[in-house]
Amino acid sequence: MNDEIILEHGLTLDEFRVIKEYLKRDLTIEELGIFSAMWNEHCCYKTSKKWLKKLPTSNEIVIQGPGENAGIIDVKDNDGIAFKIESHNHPSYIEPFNGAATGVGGILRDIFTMGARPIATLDSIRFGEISTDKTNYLLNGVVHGIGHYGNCIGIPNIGGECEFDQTYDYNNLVNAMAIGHVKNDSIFYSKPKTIGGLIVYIGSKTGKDGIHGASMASDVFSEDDEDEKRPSVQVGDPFMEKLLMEGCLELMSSGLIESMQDMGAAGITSSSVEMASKGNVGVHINLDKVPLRQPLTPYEILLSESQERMLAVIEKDNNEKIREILKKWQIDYEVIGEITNTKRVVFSSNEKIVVDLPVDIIVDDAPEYDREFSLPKKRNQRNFDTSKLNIEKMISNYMNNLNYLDKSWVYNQYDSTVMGDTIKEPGQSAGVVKIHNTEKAIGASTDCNPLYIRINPEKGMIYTVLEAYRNLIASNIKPMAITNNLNFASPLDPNIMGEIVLSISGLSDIAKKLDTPIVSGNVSLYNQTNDRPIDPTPVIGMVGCNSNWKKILQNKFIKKNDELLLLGKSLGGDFSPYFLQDQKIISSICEFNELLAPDIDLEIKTAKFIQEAAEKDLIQSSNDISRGGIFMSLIKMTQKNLGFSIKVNDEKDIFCEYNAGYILAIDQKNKEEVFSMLYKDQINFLSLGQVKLNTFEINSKKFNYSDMMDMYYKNFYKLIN
Amino acid sequence: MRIKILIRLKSQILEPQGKVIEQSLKSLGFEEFSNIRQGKLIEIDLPDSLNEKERSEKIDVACKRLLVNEIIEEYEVLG
Amino acid sequence: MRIKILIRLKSQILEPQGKVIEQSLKSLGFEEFSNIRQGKLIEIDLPDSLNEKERSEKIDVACKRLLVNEIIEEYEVLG
Amino acid sequence: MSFKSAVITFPGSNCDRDALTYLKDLTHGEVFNIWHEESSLPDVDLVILPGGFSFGDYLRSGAMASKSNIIHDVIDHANNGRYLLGICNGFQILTEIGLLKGALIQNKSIKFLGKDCYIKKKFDNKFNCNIKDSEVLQIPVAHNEGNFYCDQETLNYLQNEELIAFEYCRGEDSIDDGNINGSLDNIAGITNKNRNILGMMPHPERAYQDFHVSKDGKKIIESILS
Ligand SMILES: Nc1ncnc2c1ncn2[C@@H]1O[C@H](COP(=O)(O)OP(=O)(O)O)[C@@H](O)[C@H]1O
Ligand SMILES: [Mg+2]
Repeated sequence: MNDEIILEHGLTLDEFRVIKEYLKRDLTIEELGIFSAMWNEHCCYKTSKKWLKKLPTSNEIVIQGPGENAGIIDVKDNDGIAFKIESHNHPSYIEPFNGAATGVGGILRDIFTMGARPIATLDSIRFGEISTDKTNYLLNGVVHGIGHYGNCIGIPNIGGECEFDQTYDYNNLVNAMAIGHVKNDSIFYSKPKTIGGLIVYIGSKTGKDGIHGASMASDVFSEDDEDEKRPSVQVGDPFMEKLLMEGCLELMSSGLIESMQDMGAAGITSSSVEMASKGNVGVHINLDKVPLRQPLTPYEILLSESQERMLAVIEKDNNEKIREILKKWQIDYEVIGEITNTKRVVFSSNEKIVVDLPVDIIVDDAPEYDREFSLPKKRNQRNFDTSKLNIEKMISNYMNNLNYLDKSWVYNQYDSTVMGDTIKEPGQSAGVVKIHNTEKAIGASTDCNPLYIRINPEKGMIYTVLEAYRNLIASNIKPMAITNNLNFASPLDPNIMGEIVLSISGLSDIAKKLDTPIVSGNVSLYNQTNDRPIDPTPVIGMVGCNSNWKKILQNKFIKKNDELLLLGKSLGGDFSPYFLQDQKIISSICEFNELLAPDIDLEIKTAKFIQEAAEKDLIQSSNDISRGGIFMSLIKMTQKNLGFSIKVNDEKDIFCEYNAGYILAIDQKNKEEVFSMLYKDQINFLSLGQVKLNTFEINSKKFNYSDMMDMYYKNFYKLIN
Repeated sequence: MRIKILIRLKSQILEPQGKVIEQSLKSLGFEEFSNIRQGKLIEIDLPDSLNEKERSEKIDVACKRLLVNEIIEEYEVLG
Repeated sequence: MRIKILIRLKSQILEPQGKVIEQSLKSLGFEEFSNIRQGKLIEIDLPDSLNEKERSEKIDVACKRLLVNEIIEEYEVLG
Repeated sequence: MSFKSAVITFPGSNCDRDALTYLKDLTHGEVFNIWHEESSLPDVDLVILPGGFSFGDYLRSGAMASKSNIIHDVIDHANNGRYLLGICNGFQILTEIGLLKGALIQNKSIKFLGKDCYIKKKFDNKFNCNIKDSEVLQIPVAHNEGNFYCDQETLNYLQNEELIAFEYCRGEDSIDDGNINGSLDNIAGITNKNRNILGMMPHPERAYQDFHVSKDGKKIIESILS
């Protein structure tokens, strides 16, 4: 093996030396391919592992934490919720439609591999400055791809995020999350049980798709090598995935298979190695048996990332019955190997053994790095001159910024009502679906505040989690657990490594305080093009439940004359990063003040109050306050000609960010009771005003209701065209 | 004059439609039809004033810039 | 042999995709491109053992039975 | 005598479960789920062809499903004067079979459209007889090809024979004219001449439960049962 080949496979020479010393022989090219895939950041988390271990991953509701295809939490009565988020950043930059589509396909397989039926998806997508044609092309392709795949399979999209910032000009982010429902006594794991069990291949035929995709995902790619190093792109076939999903769920409920693993990144290699490692067994696979779409070398079969494929382990006796079931769904099915007791991964082709490696070295001896990191510098405290801002100007700044506008251009391309159980569609603070045939509602939200995290990764991460928390609370969903997708630039840069370390630490902190463990996740590093790193973007997906869907709160105004209450504590003009950035007071990251300490106690106390009041049916509707402050929160609450009239002391404050911020709409007849609850809990609040028909009034200044609605609902369309 | 651009996925790229159409045709009794792939047809009017060379250059540029995604597609110009 | 079937929407039907492509091309400076319409290309292998007449008959039947919806589409066979 | 109904599942159907639940909840009668390869239908009053992406909607939406084994019996069922309802992909399948006139082409926005739309009834039939003329129904749509097209002669026929069941209209918070997909004459749903077959793009089965945004979808089944 020459150095060049080794490096091309994304391994360092040191890493290679470790392998060779262990094996005491040279490697076959296929074996090198396996290490390339398995020792890649994407599969073995060599940079982040040390830090990820610090995350809280269990409590009494966690059935399955990180380590399986998806995490699972217990929502009582034998109902479990499986969920996970995953990134498809680089593939979506290269080929936005297919890259995003296969991202959705992959995360759905993670869910149904565990025996869970997917019941919802969310997507968190970020793009560069919209003024470039490239961004427009990426936005269109990505949204089309996500919609195409999810719509076709028929899983409702219930929410997500869509943000624009020049930091993503050359590295857009596409994170897809899926949620599934499983009966807790019927969960499937990837761990095989029987020595001599047959390894079977289920799904699409294998082709040249995405070979080297996994190593590519961790390479810093430079702008101009787009054409040369471009690996062949993965194309998704959602129709096939629908058949595969139905077929697999039928197989699992028939009790004919003992374990299952999807072929994700690094295809058959990683799925079979993981199987062997989980079961502490060996695998022997005959590559000649793998169903192929076109002639492929053993090397290519091992590394192909063709989509819509599964690996399962079955008892010999069930072979024919399984074949029969899958025939109905017209899915390829082949016995390709068996489980051995050798603790080795063996692949053969043409009567020759091409790979023969101990599982240990691939998995347990995978490199783990403790990379150097630096801490952010102390910030000076300053006051900013906001005297030039008036209310019209502030409204206009937000209403001409894509990040504040209604995103229906995006989510109207998604089917959000299929399956008939959607309670809250995208466009509200959290998406909510009912578990079919039960009274339970499951809610979820994805969030990230990259600017906060840039200023202070640890506190910023806490703010991010608290935003998701508020999104769920505003719907009266009890937050239960978290999945996370750590999108960062190159960890070889100590500053960026510092962002990784500190934001994981912040995540760990807040997850403990809220008792919302991290049950699954994904790491995407090297989101960087030349010397342009992305802002730290650790996206979290938070999931929760309310056992009675009738108690779910809407975010929209329900009727006129309801009283509007403001809860929470303003961060104030000098300490609201998005306010300062988007009102164009600050343009450089170094000018921001240190973030104020998040008031976690207030968050928890306020959340308790809202839950209690909602359970007593004392709240008509509620919305959280985030980017854009009270002002944007109120706009999102308007519907069907219902507007508002409010009075505030400080007009700038309504555009600022908040700790524990919520707007509640309360029926006048419940005012007394709500107030007394608030006094009792010692929660500060303010009566802001009332819900009013066709009115948009701030401190007696009237704005035209339909003009405001037009701006909020239509400007996104205008700005991207 | 009206020209036709035929756009197809490169042969190594998965084309899910063709296979399903093929199966459907087979079940209708069209056994001899095989290796079916679906692609795109784009038809465009170009002024006759352009000479052959200008025309083919313009089309090539348009294909590369917008009409064809060369990462996964290839094209052929007719007419 | 491999044959191509070109399927297009009938000319009186508005074909929105083509309109969008035309606009994009115009904004990229391709002013001369007009009347753009997008259709489908279906490519099929047929056994060489069939003679010309058999082949074209089979294709016609397949088009009418499945490949083409004659309420909205028309087709042309090449090759 | 209790009302019996059936829902056909094609490979790629994804609203079959929704349609089954809808029928069970609203008809309180027996409901069958039939796989597309089966050759015969049970004796039922109503058959629903559900929404989804049958056969991936590859080639054309509904085209391949219209050649399924079960379709012969579906046609017989309709020819016997029983009710047949195609929702979304089901509507597309009905036009591909030829049981309904016209065709559904791509939305004028060339984008998938998933949101609530507003419709009202145009001409009376058994599927909408419980709905008042002025009533505006709010029902979700979710489709890429819902743009109804037919030639002028057919359109005249649909008008003269009063076969247009539903048309798109403005709702109380519409920001446009309500014709969401470019359909000819705002057509959202049509029947056959005998008025026992209805095809419609909006999904009534997603608008009938207490937690749905609207319950207007109930009215279709209520009309049939009345
Ligand atoms: N990519 C997306 N996919 C689905 N829904 C989205 C997407 N982007 C935004 N949304 C929806 O739009 C709404 C507004 O989003 P956002 O402005 O981030 O507000 P919020 O502060 O309530 O999270 C949310 O309900 C969200 O679910
Ligand atoms: Mg948010």
